[in-house]
Amino acid sequence: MNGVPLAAYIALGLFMFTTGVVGVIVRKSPIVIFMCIELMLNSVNLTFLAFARYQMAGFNKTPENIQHSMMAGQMMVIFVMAVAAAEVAVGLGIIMAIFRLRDNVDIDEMNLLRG
Amino acid sequence: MNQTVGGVTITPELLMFGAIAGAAAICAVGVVAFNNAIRSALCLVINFFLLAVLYFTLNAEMLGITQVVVYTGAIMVLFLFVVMLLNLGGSKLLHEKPDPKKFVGILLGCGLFVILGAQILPQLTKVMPMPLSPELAKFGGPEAIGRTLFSEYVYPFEAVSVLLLIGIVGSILLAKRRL
Amino acid sequence: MNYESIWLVLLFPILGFLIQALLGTKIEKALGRKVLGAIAVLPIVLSFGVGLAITLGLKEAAAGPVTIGDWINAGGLSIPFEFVVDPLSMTMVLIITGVGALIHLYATGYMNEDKEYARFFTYMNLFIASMLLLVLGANLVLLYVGWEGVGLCSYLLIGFWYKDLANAKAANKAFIVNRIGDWGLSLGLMLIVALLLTSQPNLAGGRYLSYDTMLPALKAALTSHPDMATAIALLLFVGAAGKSAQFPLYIWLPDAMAGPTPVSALIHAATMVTSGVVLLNRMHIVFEMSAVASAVVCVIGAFTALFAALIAFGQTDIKKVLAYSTVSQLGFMFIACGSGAYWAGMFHVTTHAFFKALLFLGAGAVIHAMAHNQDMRNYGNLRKYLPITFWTMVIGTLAICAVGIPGVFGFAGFYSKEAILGGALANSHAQINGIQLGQIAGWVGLGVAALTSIYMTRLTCLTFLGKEERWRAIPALAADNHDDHAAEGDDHDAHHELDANHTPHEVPVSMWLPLVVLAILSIGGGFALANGNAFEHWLYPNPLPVLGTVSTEPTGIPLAIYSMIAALGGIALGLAFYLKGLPKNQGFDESSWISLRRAERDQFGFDNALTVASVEGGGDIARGLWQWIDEGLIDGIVEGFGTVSGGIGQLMKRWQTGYIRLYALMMLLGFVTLIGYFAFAIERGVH
Amino acid sequence: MADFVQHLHPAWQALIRVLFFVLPSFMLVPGVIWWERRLLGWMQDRLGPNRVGNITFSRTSKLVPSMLRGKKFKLFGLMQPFADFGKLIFKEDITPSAVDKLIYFIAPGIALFPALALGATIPWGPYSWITPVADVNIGILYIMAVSSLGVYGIVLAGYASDNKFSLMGGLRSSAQLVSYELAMGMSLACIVMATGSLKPSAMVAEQSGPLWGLDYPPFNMIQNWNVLTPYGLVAAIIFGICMIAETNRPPFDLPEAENELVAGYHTEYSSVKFAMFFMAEYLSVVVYGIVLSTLFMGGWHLLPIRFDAMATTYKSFGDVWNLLDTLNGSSLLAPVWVIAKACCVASTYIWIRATLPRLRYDQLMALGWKSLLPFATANLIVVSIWIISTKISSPIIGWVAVLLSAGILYGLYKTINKLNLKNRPNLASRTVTMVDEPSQRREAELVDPAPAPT
Repeated sequence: MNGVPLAAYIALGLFMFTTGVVGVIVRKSPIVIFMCIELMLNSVNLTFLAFARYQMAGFNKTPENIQHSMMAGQMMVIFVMAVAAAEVAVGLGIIMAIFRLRDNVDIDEMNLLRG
Repeated sequence: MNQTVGGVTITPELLMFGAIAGAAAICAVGVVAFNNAIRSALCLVINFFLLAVLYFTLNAEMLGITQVVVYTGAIMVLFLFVVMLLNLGGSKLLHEKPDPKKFVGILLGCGLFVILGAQILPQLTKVMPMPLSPELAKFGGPEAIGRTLFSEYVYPFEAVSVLLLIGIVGSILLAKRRL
Repeated sequence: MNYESIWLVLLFPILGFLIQALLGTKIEKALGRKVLGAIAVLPIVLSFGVGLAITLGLKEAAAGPVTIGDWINAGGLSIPFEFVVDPLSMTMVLIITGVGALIHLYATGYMNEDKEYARFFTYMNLFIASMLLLVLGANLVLLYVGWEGVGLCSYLLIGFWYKDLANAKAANKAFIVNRIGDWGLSLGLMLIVALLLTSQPNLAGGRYLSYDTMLPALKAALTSHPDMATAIALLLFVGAAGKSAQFPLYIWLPDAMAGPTPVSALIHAATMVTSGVVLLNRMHIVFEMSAVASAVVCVIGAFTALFAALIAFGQTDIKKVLAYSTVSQLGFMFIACGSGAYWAGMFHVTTHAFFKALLFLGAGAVIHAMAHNQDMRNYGNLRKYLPITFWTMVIGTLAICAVGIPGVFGFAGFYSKEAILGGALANSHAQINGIQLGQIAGWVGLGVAALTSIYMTRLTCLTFLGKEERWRAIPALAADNHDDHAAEGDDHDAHHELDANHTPHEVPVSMWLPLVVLAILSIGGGFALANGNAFEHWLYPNPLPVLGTVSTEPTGIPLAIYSMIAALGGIALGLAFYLKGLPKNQGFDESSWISLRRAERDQFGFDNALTVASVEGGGDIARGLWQWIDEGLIDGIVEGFGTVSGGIGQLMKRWQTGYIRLYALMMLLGFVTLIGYFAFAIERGVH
Repeated sequence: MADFVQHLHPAWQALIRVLFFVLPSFMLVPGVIWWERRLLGWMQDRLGPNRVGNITFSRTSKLVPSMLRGKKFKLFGLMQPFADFGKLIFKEDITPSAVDKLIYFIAPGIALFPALALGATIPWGPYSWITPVADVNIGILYIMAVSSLGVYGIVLAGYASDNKFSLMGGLRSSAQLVSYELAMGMSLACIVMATGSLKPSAMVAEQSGPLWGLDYPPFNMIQNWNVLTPYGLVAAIIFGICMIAETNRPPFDLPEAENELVAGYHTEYSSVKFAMFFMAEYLSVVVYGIVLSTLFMGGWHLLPIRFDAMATTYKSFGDVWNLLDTLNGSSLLAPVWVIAKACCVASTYIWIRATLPRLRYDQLMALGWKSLLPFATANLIVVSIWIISTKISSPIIGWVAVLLSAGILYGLYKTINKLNLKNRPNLASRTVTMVDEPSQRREAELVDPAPAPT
């Protein structure tokens, strides 16, 4: 979109990221915590893409490295997505296993590592 | 017709973006705020969908659609699935007791937002998207992404594929009772 | 053969050692003991051949060092891996490999009943290798390596039958006592290095410890520090005394007889114990610099000779007698070295290697024939059963008694001992503020020569002569301290205990052949080497400063007369006492002995006193250290650390609640703080 | 008309396009419902709905024009769906008390959304000014994405109506849809590889080329529909099966298996909400039919015959050929052909429903994961081999290579499956159990290292 400054996207990303962080701290159900982590990842993705689309001032604007930077941002997003997928698969598997052992998945009761 | 507010000219695109972004932000808050895991998941789905739309506005249509396929179509379905499975076991894990940690966390979160925003955002209000020449406009399409992915980023790509394989194996090992 | 190929001499025993160690048991299983024995003997013979060839090809002037390669390069100090080829080293090489080959041959027969054949020859070959390294190494560090190597081998071989506690103890004793000597030697080394590094910086190529560069530099340096010369000399002498069993460090040698007899012959009579003399010969410049040290050497040597000779009278174990006589002969050698007649010392080393090896091997033959009973009181009239052994032993006895007709002919010991006494009586070098300790030592040595003749005659008579065969009526306590294969716990019937109806048999050819060869050497060796002072001129082409020539007649009457009188008189006395056989007052009932002999039997209580002092006192010291220093101080500190950190952990533990969200909260807290700080810093930086 | 549309504001254009796509689809739904019931009735040897909508004019009334008096008009029950719709609208809308209100209300809408959005990239004809709604170059991916959204309506409905059966239905459908997404994507990937583009319009254009790229008779007489290519046939079959599963139609209608879970996810839904689910189902049937026909069966072409090539080959009757060509592809009839193909696909749906029994759950999963997915993957390999060998040499060699590789892959698959069958200890551990049986619970608690939460 042409009329939108970069600040808008970054602000949205920042807000989503913060929300995710708060969620991780605040919520007790590990699934929701996972969701919040996904939220953070997506905010980072948004930031990547925004920076890929908006070239900062003082950026060396030869077509090569413009294209390169656009591509770099999108590649990062792709990798983040893949990693997130793997993480979710394994993480939810872990949650299922835990749930199978003990009948609830309150994260505050997974404190076997207490000193 | 475009009046400026705080050095930012209000354009129809900006308003539209504001609508989408606001909805996304509300959904993000909803993810955290809803006590009910399903509702959180639903909010997250909507959020991701709106993000996909934003990706389109950043003319990364390939990634936008990938976002929908991967997140909305696969990951969140997985979430819903698991939430429901656990919900069968008893809905006690869905409602939570109040907790002093909440207030501290929210406070710190706001602090983080304020500090980072105050540092970063003012520098970016003037940065506008660069005009797209037709050949640059192609740089969100499947062809460009495919070329780059398989030429320049092939090693990370392979590494990620191995990672996914490991994820598959690991999740099967975790999920199966008797192998 | 060119002396460059000296490394071959060292190579063969190492190869033999490796083969024995890695494949020994397999070869024994596959091909039998004879092949294994051949494989054991062959390398020594080969290196003897090579050494002989090199020696014959050797020029008058000592050849320079043969450098194989770099070994240690530390700072300014460079210690290459190099060999020295000169008369001294080649003499030792010939002794080691020659006598060693004969003794290996002998051992193939002697150890035939033993179970761990391969292990024995592994140690033997390793010993030969390290001994060769000791004498061939062209710098003191290589010598030190060989020094430790022979110490190790001697330890291993003394404790060869380690299942017997006595043997293990003897091995430990030898090792520990040797450590004292090694301590002195290493200190001497360091002192030399320190001295040269300060006085003669950037010596040729930093080779501070190689003989060819070290000795001249040392001479130059010591002229400016005479007291340093004394210190270095005494330290080196401590090392030599430890290895060569001089008083008070001799105590390990008699116990070392616990090892198999070939070991006693090779290591504790012929080669290893003489390495001290070799060291003194190598470093004679230092001793020439300090009269005091030389005097000390002389005195110690003389006292050791006398002391050991006296103790020898009290011994009934045939090997013990030989052991003390070895100590005594070593004393002679040190008299020579101390009084400056280094070549005489080496000469005596050579001849002593011949006849003492001969005597030990003969004793071994007797022991072998007498079912490993070593008590002479059980012998007698063995000449009937062991003629070859008898005659060779007689020759050896005559050689060690230095019998000879002056100017005509003498056994091996005659020439060397005369040279020693002559050198001692003639020298004016070994003296402490005017007292000619060297000459006194010479006179003492003359007396000791007489004593030597007496106790050697005693040994021969008790063993071979006399009518009665005393083992026929064997008493109960005769079964003690013998060369105990039974400790192996296997095949007892192979060598039963000695009992009344035991018939000794002559030893197999592999055992008497070395006897014969050594006997021939004991007869002619001295004569061949001595006429025209061939040995002296070969060993030291230009006479040493401190001692011109050996005086043949220090007091008008030729010295040879003295020594001949001493020898023959001693033999006559011995025959008079012991020709009849075992005197009544030396029977198994030791309470009937005269007190002097009883005192001699237990070394005038010296060994016990020393042992008690060292063991008990050391124990007390160690206990004190353990209880106060270790448990109190060190453990206190260590456990203090432990308890303190444990307490800290106890405190920290409270933070580890196991609540992931709390951790996340902490993370966020730190994050916000950090970001906030940097934001602030940026603000400050911007404005 | 094209110019008129193209001169409108883009928003208006979009609206027109959307209407042009959505209205026909919606209009099809009642027809498909009626057709299903009739066809099922015929197949099950009974009459379907044949009464509703028969008009009989009075013989005596003056109000009726004379030519109509006493006349009977039979509509063969075509009005039945409208009658049902009216009934559903006027029924009482019961909302159970325990439901999760918000989700309960939005679920039907969510269910309807993908069915409507699915065809947005499907061209109805060679008229780029009106169709498709968005001719983006990621059309196939868009189809994948939207079809993957189809699960939400069902899952949320199943969860929201606080009811075990509904929840089971939702769970089943989510698992089923996720499983069949994969095979569907694979089969789509095949034709994407073959076409070299992600645009449905480009695909249709490519399909109108000469058969297997052979530009000489008789091959250039025949259009290169994907179903006529070796890989395309397999891909089409797999896509069809996955499509049925995605739309929860029999034999894959486990989410609403009435003999196990009363009515599955829409047990608790009544009147309009239920109608929306109902409509969503049939709408998705139609739209998937359109998608299938577009991607595999030559899009808006009626017959796989290239009349233009014929016109060049057989000069005589050139005009006839051209006319036929116009009729076949590039006329205003093109949307009609698309809809016709969609109806054929829908009829196939109905036929399958009448023929096959419902699968058991583990059969469903086994089919999805162990048959379709491997086959689709193998098909991907086959496609690549086809492409390479046709690029190197002729499509005949391509055929040989493809048949060989297909045989090899099939043998491989069989052997793997056999091995797999040999060492499976017990089927129980293989089937996905939705609820922990108490026995497994107990064993799980036995190995539980942690103290029971208090």
